[in-house]
Amino acid sequence: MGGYGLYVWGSYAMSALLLVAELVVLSQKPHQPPMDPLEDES
Amino acid sequence: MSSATPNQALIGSRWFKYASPATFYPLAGTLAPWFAVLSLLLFGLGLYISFFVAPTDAQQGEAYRIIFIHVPAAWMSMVIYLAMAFWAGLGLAFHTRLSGMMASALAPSGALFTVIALWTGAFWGKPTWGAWWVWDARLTSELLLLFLYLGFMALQAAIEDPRRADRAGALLALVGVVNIPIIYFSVQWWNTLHQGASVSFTRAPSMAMTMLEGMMVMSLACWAYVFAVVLWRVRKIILIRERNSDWVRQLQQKGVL
Amino acid sequence: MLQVKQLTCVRADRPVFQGLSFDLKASRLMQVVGVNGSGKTSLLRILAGLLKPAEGSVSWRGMPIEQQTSDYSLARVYMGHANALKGDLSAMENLHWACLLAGRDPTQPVIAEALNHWGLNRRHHLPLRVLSQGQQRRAALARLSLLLDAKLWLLDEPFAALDTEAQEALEHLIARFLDEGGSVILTTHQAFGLSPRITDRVDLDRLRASC
Amino acid sequence: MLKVFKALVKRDMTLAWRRRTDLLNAVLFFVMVSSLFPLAIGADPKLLRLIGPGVVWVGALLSCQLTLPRLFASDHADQTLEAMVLAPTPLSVLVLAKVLSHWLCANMPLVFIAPVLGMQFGLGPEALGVLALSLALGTPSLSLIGAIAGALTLGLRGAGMLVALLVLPLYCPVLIMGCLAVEATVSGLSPEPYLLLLAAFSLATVAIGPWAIATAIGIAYE
Repeated sequence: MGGYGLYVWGSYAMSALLLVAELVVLSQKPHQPPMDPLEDES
Repeated sequence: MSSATPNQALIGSRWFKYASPATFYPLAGTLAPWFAVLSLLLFGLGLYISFFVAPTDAQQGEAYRIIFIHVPAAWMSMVIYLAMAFWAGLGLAFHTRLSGMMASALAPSGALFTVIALWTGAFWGKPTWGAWWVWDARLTSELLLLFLYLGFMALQAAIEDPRRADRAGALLALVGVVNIPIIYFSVQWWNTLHQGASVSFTRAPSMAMTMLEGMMVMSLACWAYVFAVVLWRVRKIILIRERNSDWVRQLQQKGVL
Repeated sequence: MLQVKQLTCVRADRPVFQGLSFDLKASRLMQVVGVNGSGKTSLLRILAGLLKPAEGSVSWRGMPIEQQTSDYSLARVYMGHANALKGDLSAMENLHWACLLAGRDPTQPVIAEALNHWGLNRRHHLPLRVLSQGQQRRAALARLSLLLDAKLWLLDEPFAALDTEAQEALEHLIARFLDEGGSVILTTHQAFGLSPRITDRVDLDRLRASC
Repeated sequence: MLKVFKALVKRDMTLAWRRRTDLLNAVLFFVMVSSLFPLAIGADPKLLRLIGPGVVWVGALLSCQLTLPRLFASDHADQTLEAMVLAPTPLSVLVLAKVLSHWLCANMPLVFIAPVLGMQFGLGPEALGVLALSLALGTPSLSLIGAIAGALTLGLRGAGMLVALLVLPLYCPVLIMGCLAVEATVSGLSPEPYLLLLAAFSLATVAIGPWAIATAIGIAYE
């Protein structure tokens, strides 16, 4: 990479990392907003 | 303008059939995997072109290969904001709940691509201009675009009631989209007038045919990726927002979720 | 005058009441009853135009209230739980502004007379925050005496925290308004002198939506 | 319509006058922020003259944005804003009156004090004049854009901080044009193009702003 390896791989690695991180965050179970306690009684 | 009547009138027309979350949910479910596969293929092709086919640049040597991720990411960050403003305007005008969800689904991806553009921009600036952060006109407006995204997401996070969050975010997106050209040109003026600023990006390296192709393919790959991610995220938002409606309960009973 | 069709109110994705319809004629007194949280305040806010109903429509003289601008705004007077007055301004300034905003322009003596009628004789020019809670409530009610030319009063718990003397004064005022052809929709828990004059009752508990 | 407009401006001015300590705080904030920079950067006159316009403009921008949440928050808290939403006069007219009174009470003092602060940075009389003029032309759009953010964040926790986050990117064009105007005079060029742009931007926001603010208030009340 003609001595620029750090910069080229650095940018591609970070981009890949960010894209994968977005997929991981998306695949987590959606956090259920606090259920209204009255819901189950009525 | 009460929220019920315009929907009935519009839903009748075929094109708006997918305006209701219930019908859009399965459609998004089928489309998302296709876009995911498409984006993988395109990324593979794009990376191949950018690393093996494109010739080394005369002046910058190998460092310019960062352009194949930097420019598509910058384009995407702008396109996603415009898409967000489009859905926002639609949601405000027609009171369709789905548009608000689309806008909220687009925002994180837009912010992500802005960060990628800034990061790769800095990594490109270091070898070629010797500084991690170059106060170039485009990079600066990219930074301001990131602030607009963060403002949008912060506003939506601060409001509990989802309806109000959508509509408030929508108005902010519209105000933002009106201001983007103004921000861009004022930053452009600011850059050219402050002679002190170092060399700007305007002198892009000469575009060999293959380089342009590489960038095109990578942009399409980003497009497909964004479609897949946004459809996936909008499905999650629909489930959270519609948890009280019966079609979601049926899905839960069928054990699909 | 006021037509309401199939009104449904939803709060935090949970339906509160459904299918409410009625047609209110001139000089009618409607009482809205229901337990706390049954949507009484939400109903009044929907009728006033502050809150959008999930379904159904509210029309004034045949026109949905969202589409028309000044006609309904001039005809309707809405009073919520809060006094809606600025603590830093005096009673006189507050009332003058409130009436100007409602499209009227009463002169100083007219406002002074209304304030005296409500027992705030020597306190016209004091900043409201120095007055007691009861006196501030009277200043808010004095606004009604200045808006007798309206057509519809929407009063949310008007008798709350009122001493008997103020309660009687308010009852006389409402009676006078009804006689002049106006109609009133109010919510209240306590019994009040005008019970014989109630013409319509809406019980939101009966309309509680099946969750 | 005009009567109600004038009455609302007068009402808000009396309200602000009765709470003038708040306004004084905002102006003191402006003075203090601007005086911090020489301490931080040192007293080299040439350097100070260079950063002078920028510091004064950023100080004005921050102190204007400091007083914004109060514009609607107090009316929202004691529900007088509801009466305005229900009034026959269009909400955008009322909102314009409120923003005008905010501009007169909060921003005009900044315009008068800015030249005094400019002296701290060794700016010439002509530059100080352009500084005040650019502030006078730029602050209306600051108030209007800030009012949009204020209306969007009605009744939210931490609205003050949120307004800053929403508003600062949108303030950049005004900040850039304002500083360029003063720098042009310092370096002998004519500041006219920038002042005209500032005025154009303010006029545009006066045209679109009230509609956006009224819509934002409507959204908060739906």
